[in-house]
Amino acid sequence: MQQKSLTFITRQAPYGSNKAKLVIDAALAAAVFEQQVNFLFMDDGVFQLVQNQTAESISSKTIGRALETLELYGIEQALVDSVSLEERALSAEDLAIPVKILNVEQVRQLAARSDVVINL
Amino acid sequence: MQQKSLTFITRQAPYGSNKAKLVIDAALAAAVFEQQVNFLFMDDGVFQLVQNQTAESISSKTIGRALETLELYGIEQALVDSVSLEERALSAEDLAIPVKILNVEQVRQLAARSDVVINL
Amino acid sequence: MKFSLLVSTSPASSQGAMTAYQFARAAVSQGHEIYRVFFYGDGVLNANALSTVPQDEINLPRAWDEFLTNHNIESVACVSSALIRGILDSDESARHKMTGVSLLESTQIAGLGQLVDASIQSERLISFA
Amino acid sequence: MKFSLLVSTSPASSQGAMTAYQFARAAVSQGHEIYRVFFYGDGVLNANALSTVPQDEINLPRAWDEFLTNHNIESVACVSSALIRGILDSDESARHKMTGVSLLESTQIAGLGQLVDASIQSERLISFA
Amino acid sequence: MSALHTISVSPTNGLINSCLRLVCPGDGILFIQDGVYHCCPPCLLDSVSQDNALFALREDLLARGLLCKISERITPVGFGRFVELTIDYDKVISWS
Amino acid sequence: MSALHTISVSPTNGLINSCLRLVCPGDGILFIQDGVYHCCPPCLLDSVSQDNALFALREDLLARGLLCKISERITPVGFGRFVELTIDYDKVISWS
Repeated sequence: MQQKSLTFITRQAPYGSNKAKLVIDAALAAAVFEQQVNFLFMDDGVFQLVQNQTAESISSKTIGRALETLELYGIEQALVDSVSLEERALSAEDLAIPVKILNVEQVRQLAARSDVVINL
Repeated sequence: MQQKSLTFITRQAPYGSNKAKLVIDAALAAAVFEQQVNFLFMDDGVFQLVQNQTAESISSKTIGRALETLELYGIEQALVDSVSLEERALSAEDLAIPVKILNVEQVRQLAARSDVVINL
Repeated sequence: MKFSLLVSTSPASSQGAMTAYQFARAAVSQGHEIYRVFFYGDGVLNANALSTVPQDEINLPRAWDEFLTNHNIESVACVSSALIRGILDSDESARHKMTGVSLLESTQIAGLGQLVDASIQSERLISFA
Repeated sequence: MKFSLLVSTSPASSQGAMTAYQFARAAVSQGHEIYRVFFYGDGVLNANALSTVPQDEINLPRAWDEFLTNHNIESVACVSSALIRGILDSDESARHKMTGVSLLESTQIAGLGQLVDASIQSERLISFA
Repeated sequence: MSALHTISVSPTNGLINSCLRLVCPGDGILFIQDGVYHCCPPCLLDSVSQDNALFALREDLLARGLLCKISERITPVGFGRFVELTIDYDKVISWS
Repeated sequence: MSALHTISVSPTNGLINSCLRLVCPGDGILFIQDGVYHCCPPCLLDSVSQDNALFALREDLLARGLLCKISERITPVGFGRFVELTIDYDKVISWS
């Protein structure tokens, strides 16, 4: 199968809407089909990475488990927009999984070199 | 039938979502049942009042016609939050129907004296 | 205290519907009355009988159905919101020559007058959007 | 040019679905190919066969159905999005012992692999959210 | 008549500024769903008068990993207290 | 590779700031749906480089009564030109 570089941008907080789940599921599918997948957390999407979430209290599934599967499926790095973190007073130590923090120029380059960008 | 004062707040732009239509329909129903109805435009809701809309271009219905029926159904005044207008550089002359513009204190009093506030 | 609830979000797409359900359970467990649950806009999808979910997830329409039936609480899906979203009882399904019935049994289809009535008759109208 | 469309909004609740439909018509009228329309999340409601609207409004699911059929365009509703929203073909309806079939004939239910395939096979993937 | 205002969307929406224009002395504000992100830094809630009580739904704080991070002004409440709050105030105004 | 960015929500959401962080020199921006409210005062679009072409969907401007009010920097386009724009640029990134 042909290979393309697909970048998924997740920009919503985890439980208020189902958007976060939609982006993860689509990215996992792309990884299963052995595409080159980038996964970028931006805006309220960085809230998905906060530690110590337990969504059972709202009859939902804690999103961290789905995020951990990203690596299992060959999505090597979770990428995070530095501006979005700073705006929310978060840093790498606050996050539940290891991430690579991208500065503005790196985020721009990521978008520029991707064949497809999916931003739900 | 018992009478209450019901205040409807419409805060969304007209066509991007169906929220504006939902608020109008609910307010008209309240007027039909002879409740004391206030209708307040706030935030992006003030965009509903802009002149010269022709939603046929996007296969929708121009919202102004529904707004004009508010008066027919006995909702005497369309109320507008002054701050929302100013933030969008709009004034009374830009609007398609006559409105009463409320300052911050009047908006606060409107909410305070209403029995029920419906804000979709 | 006599409550009514206005639910206008889809159970599949936003948390508001689940919050409404949890609120309703808490109110009933405290002995309060729920006069009516009114499903409006995307909220009518809470009364969707055709919805299915994976086994380890909650089927919110089914949970509503059981809760409303057990506690004999009236619920109404706004007719215009329901029709455009394909939420049909057997009458509407026959009238529109459709291939299915998709409304839960605990919920009736009716007009916005039922929301106005709920606003008037209840001491509190709580909206979940 | 070979396009695919990703549609993830409900026709009843937001304009994105109508914009996608208008875009698809314009692309086809210019002689372009649409490889696949993928309905995802609330977008699966675009393939809702049970939807009815007032006579003076457009029934967008019916419009999609006619357009996709006339131009022989493949469309897919994501299976997990469809099941939770009660969008069922006859197989799924029977399997889940449901009272209705709610999927338009022009659309198939399938997995996210069809979205990935569309991303790879098409020269442009256009998302309407 | 007093009101309990519920806010269910994140600070990114800027919705709280609109809400605060309707908040009267003595009103309460309850943060639910994604609204609970208002309860942590960098949100300061300084623009909310000390005259207004601030609450957040414990279930939503827990779900999002925020229970230990919230500002001292915020009182976490469960669904039972949520119901009571809607009775303590004369009406409920929801912001979403 | 160049991109056409579509923005479909109103300026109230502040989304354009996020979009602009991904906009490269030579990229285009097309405002559609409620995004067309970006095209009028008080939105200035001053933060968008002159190197980026700006478009708005004519049908959406008409629907909202904005066609005569838009900034000179904006080129109104119909659906036909919308399709062509998605070809002129190497990919499309949608913001909603």
